[in-house]
Amino acid sequence: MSVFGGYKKTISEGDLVLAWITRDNIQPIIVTPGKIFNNRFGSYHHEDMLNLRYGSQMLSKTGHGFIHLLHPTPELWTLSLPHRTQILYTPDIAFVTSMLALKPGSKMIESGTGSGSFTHALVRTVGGTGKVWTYEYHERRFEAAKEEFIEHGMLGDGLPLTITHRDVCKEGFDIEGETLDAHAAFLDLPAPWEAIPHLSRVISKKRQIRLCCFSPCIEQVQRTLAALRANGWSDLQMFEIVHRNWEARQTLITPLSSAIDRLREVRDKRRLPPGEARKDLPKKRVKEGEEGYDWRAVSVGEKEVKGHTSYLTFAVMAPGEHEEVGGEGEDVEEHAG
Amino acid sequence: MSVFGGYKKTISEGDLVLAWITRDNIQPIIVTPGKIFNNRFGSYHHEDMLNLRYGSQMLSKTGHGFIHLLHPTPELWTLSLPHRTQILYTPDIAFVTSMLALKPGSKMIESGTGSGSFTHALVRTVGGTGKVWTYEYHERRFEAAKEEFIEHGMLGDGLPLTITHRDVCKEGFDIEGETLDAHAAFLDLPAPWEAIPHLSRVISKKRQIRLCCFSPCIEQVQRTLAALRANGWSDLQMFEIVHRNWEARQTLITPLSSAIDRLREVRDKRRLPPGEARKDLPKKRVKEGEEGYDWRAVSVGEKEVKGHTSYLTFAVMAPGEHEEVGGEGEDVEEHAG
Amino acid sequence: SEENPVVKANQQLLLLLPSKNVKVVTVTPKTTISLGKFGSFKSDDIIGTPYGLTYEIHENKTIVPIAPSAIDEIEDDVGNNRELNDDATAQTLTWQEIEALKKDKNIQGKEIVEKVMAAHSNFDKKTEFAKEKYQRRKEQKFLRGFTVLAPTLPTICDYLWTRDQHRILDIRTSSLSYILAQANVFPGGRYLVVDDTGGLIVAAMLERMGGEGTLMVLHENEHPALDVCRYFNFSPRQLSPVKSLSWLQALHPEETDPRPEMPALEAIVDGKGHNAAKRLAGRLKSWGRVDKAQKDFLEGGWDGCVVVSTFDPVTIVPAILPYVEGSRPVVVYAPHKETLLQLSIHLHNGTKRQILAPTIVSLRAREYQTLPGRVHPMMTMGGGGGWVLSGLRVLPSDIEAVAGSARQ
Amino acid sequence: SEENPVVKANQQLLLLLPSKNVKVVTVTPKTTISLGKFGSFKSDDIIGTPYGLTYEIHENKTIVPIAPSAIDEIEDDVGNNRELNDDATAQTLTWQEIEALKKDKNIQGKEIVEKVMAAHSNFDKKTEFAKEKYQRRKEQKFLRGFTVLAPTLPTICDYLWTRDQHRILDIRTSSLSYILAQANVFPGGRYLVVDDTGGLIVAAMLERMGGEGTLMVLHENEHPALDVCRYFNFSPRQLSPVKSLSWLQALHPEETDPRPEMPALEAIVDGKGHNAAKRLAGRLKSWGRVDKAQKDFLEGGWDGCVVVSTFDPVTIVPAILPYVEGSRPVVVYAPHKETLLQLSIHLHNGTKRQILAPTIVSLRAREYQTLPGRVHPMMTMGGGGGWVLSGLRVLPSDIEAVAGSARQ
Repeated sequence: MSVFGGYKKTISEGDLVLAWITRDNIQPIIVTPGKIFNNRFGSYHHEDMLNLRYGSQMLSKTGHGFIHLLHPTPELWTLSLPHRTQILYTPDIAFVTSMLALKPGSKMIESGTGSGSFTHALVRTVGGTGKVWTYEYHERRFEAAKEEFIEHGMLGDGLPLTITHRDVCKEGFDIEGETLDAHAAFLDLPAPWEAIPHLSRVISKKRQIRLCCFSPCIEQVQRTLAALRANGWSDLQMFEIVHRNWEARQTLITPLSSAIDRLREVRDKRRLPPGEARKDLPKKRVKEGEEGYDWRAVSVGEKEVKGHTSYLTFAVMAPGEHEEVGGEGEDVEEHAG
Repeated sequence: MSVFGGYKKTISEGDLVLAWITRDNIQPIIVTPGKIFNNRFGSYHHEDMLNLRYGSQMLSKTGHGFIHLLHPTPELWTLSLPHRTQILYTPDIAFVTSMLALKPGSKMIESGTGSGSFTHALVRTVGGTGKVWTYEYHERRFEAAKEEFIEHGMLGDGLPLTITHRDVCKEGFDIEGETLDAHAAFLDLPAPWEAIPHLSRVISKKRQIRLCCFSPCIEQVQRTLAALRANGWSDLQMFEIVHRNWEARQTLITPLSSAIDRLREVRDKRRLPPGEARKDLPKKRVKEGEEGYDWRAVSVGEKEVKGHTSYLTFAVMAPGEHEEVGGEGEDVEEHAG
Repeated sequence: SEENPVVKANQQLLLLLPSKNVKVVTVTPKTTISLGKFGSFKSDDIIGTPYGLTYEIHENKTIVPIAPSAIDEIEDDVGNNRELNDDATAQTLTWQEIEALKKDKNIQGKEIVEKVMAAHSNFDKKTEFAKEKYQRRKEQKFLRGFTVLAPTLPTICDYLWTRDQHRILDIRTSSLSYILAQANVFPGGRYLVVDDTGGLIVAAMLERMGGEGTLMVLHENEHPALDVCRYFNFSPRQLSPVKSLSWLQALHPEETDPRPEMPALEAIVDGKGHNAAKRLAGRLKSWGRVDKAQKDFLEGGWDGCVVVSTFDPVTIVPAILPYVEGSRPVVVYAPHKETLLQLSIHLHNGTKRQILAPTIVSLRAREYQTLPGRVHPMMTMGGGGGWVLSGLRVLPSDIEAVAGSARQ
Repeated sequence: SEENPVVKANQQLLLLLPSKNVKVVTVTPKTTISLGKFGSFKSDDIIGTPYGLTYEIHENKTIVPIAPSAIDEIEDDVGNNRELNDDATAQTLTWQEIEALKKDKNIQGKEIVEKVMAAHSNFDKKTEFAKEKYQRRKEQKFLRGFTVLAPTLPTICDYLWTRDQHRILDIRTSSLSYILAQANVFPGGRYLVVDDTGGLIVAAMLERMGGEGTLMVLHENEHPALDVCRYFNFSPRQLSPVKSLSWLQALHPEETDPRPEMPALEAIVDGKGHNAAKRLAGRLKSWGRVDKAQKDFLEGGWDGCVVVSTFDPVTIVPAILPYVEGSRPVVVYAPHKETLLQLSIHLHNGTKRQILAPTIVSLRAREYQTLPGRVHPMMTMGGGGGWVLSGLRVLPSDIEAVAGSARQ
């Protein structure tokens, strides 16, 4: 059982721990006695982590800084990934998982693997009785993902995950010696319309099949929709997940009367003969939430809002026979019924 | 001066008054002594409106209902229009006005006139020193708009508005005997790319020109962008105005302890011998904001959110010579620099 | 691996009607299921068939599977067909004639649509697109048939939201999915849940647990309200993780009645002995269930908690937090952001930061029209969807001992 | 009709640099304007030219108008070029070599870009699109030149927001435009305004008034803070609607100093008479200005009020509402929704519903990437934008007389 689909209470040697420094800085650590984790606020000895409960706040040796030692979850893992690559984030992952009706026992196709952030969530959700076949075209990325999956206890004999180095657009999804009979598929590819015709060979004919294509540009969605229609998919739906993070804050409530009082003060000072105490009182700096002041609870949105991740195109294949037909659907007439 | 660019204090005979029943029901009235305005809550005699101040609450004869007698503004007029037609709403109108840098003295082209909701705002904004040329292809809609503009004192000798019955896609924007030298243009047309090539003849060459195309579908935007590039427009920007209305409400704060208290009550009642008073106390209905209770101020979004109005595509033409070139830009190569 | 799901006898079934409304029916064997103006059919004809098929109803309640239409949307209200005066007078068939067609048992829905379309005087003037739109509108009106919907979380959530959004505290698929992800629900986990939506949250969590682990439901009345679970058609195994305690039983175990005592000898000898023994057995079983659940709850170390409640979360979260294990998620939903704002400030000030970086998120799934050449976001979208606060329970270095002792 | 606007001597000018940053310069005649690494040019070369032209800077500070690029965007971070290992090592020119190119006065920016592109070892492997993107990135780095921006409300608002969003209370073009519409600002109107953004709101209103009407600025300090107006380069006529009063002068006119008296005879005869007379004239003029503004304000009948303030609007709106005419807009902006929530509840409970249907609106302009074949909403967008409450002042039938009397 991978640590991404199970919990431990305390930290042992060799465990993967996510060290939370800030929301934007979460570092994975394999606990190795003798090693030291350093950041600019302090040093943390791995052996001091042993037998601590997950979730513990750990003070640095100097006592100035601290980190929290967190248990891995697919969501935290996604947060910890470097943001420069194109990652699937939790709001999209969560919605796709529900729309594809994934649950323990589901058999799922994913391509490409990419950073593996969705793969972690998939493995967690389908559990020990399901299957996940993930395909990655880019060789270096394939190798990195494979290594990571093994390290995370997700890939290996008897485990539900399979990773294949493959250009599914050209070579399809078949795996030698295996009947996939998949229940659902997720395509995060630059040209999903090239992969869609290959799906019919590997999806179950005994049930309703669900598909999601993840595309950043609207032109990709348009070609995908045409290909889906041409290949017998129905119930086409397209969504964008619009999400925003908010933090709670308190702001000082300043009544207009305080402005009027200060104007009076200034006026009265000016009326004094020149030379006499005219200097302003220093403004006191008030700490957020300090007693003796009126505070209003307000919500403050993130500074940098994620304006768009991708468009999510969903389609369904009804149970029954579905032949390889239609190609990429580029010749489909506009407005065709 | 139209009533849509000036204010009166009190109501006189012949005035246009907007009777506010609810936010979704605002009725225009031309005050005509002898007439009666009826709605299902009561009757209101026009002559009783005379000399009332705008903004007055007017009670019905029976005293059961009331209306508010409001002064026309372009924004209220837009709200009063029947919602079944495609109207430009204030959030879009407001943004377009700023992006096109409209102000008193601006010379503006609009096509089509449609419901006239934007025209009202334009006339208000360009003032007595500006110009608005509006074009409408649909004959019945042209006649209705013209009549309405005259009734509203916006159209007539010496006034800044001109309305023309015209398919601008085929016939362009020229008006005989007039040099338009327009500063800005707004195209709310099914195929703006057909009208774009005609603009160069009627826009000023001595200044920067701003254009906005209003299109509900993304495919229209894509063709519009191609046509703009082919016709020498630059600084292409596309926006969607995302707006949402909220109302303030108060909700009761119910602590968990009240659930525990009730569970105790039920338990104690059950311990009584059968037959003895087991009936529940009637639940008291609490009025929103009633004293003696804990209330939390919350904001409640509209039930039916306007998910989309249109895409707003903006472009700029640099000062200088701009020839009629490029056509509709359909032959523009994708990814061309 | 999961079995291929089929319609079972006596289950609750969601049917999509040509009007795009969803109707819930009970599949009682050997009965006729009526869909009103959309026709009737025999329950036995769908038992054992897979979800997702679309049927047309023919004569004698027979059903015939038909291909789902690839374009099954009606265009949103975009005024691109402005030129046409599409008013009622354009239809040359009278209302009575159409009614007669509908009553003629020999004419199928598709045929009526064709006749109606042919009789539309302006039909030729319409664009191809508008024609299709018109046809779809008429099909909605005259077709007899239905689609068997799979009981998925989005389908059920949408159905409940449309029926009564307040009953489920305005929650939508987007927020509910996010809750399941943030709470890290998987087979074998042990979760606390507060669910005042009638069971939607419990059902969603159960579905992801696959019959393994523990789901402790904390409820406000004497019994948990889990009606919504029935739409999911869970097997007994899928339901097995559920345990439950009322708030009184959970937070004030000392007030629980003691183990029922043996009845007095008289109760057995007066002739009602058998009933009294049965009653006692029932009371003992119930007491045992509560006792076991209480021990479970108090043992602590829970793998997360999900709170979707009408009670103020400021009074709920601190009460159950000590029972949640370190580094496990705390996820709270509320229909109003302001409720979570207060909770967040309370957590920050009041509980020595036992929740790491609580964040409030709003999530909306913005749907687009997908018609060819007409792609745009839907012109209207339902409001609602609520707000989700999530964070991780952490163990501050200075209160580690205290936190531990609360859960011994 | 408005004159065709051109760059004027001594004005503040916003220049768009190749880096896409905006720089503000003062166009002092006969000087050199420096844009740092983007070059220098002579101020006289742009005085009298229209806004909106793009120039490249050549040798000897000469500027040459160039065509604005139709595609002037850099693609947002969409990972569509995943196959390419686009790291620093792919560039075969060293940093020193590029620096040398940049220092060579005989080589224009465009040429440097070409050389750098030619030296990129992987350049041929890139897609056409990626090549263009790469070229634009390099142009940003090496081109010398600028675009003269017209001082429009969106341009100035964006510039100020980027420089210090808190200074302008987080307001964005979308909200500001909506305020102007809801407040029904037009030439000749009489408006009250509270502006704690340093003058952005006042400037936006002045622009729409075209020099006609009255704009009464109510301010917290002794003098109004209207610095932002300078970016708009208003003519004296455009500025003429402004009048101002401090809150003390507006709400407590009884505390205003009496009309300055004639100085004592000694002040004139002791030789400083001239200065004293001048001072007196100044004080008289200032007193007269305040006195006139007070009479104006107290007369009431204002055509609307716009409040964008750091003070709690719950304490502002009721104080000025009596001076607003019936059926005229009351528009309040706040960076946080909760502030307006309190105001709305206060108006509902406290002031006998003198504001009709106050509604809180959030407005965001969601920008899209417009590159051919790559249309999608921007991957990141700035937060902020705030909230706008608007309603109409109305006269409830039972307090009509009272409302009237408050404004005599």
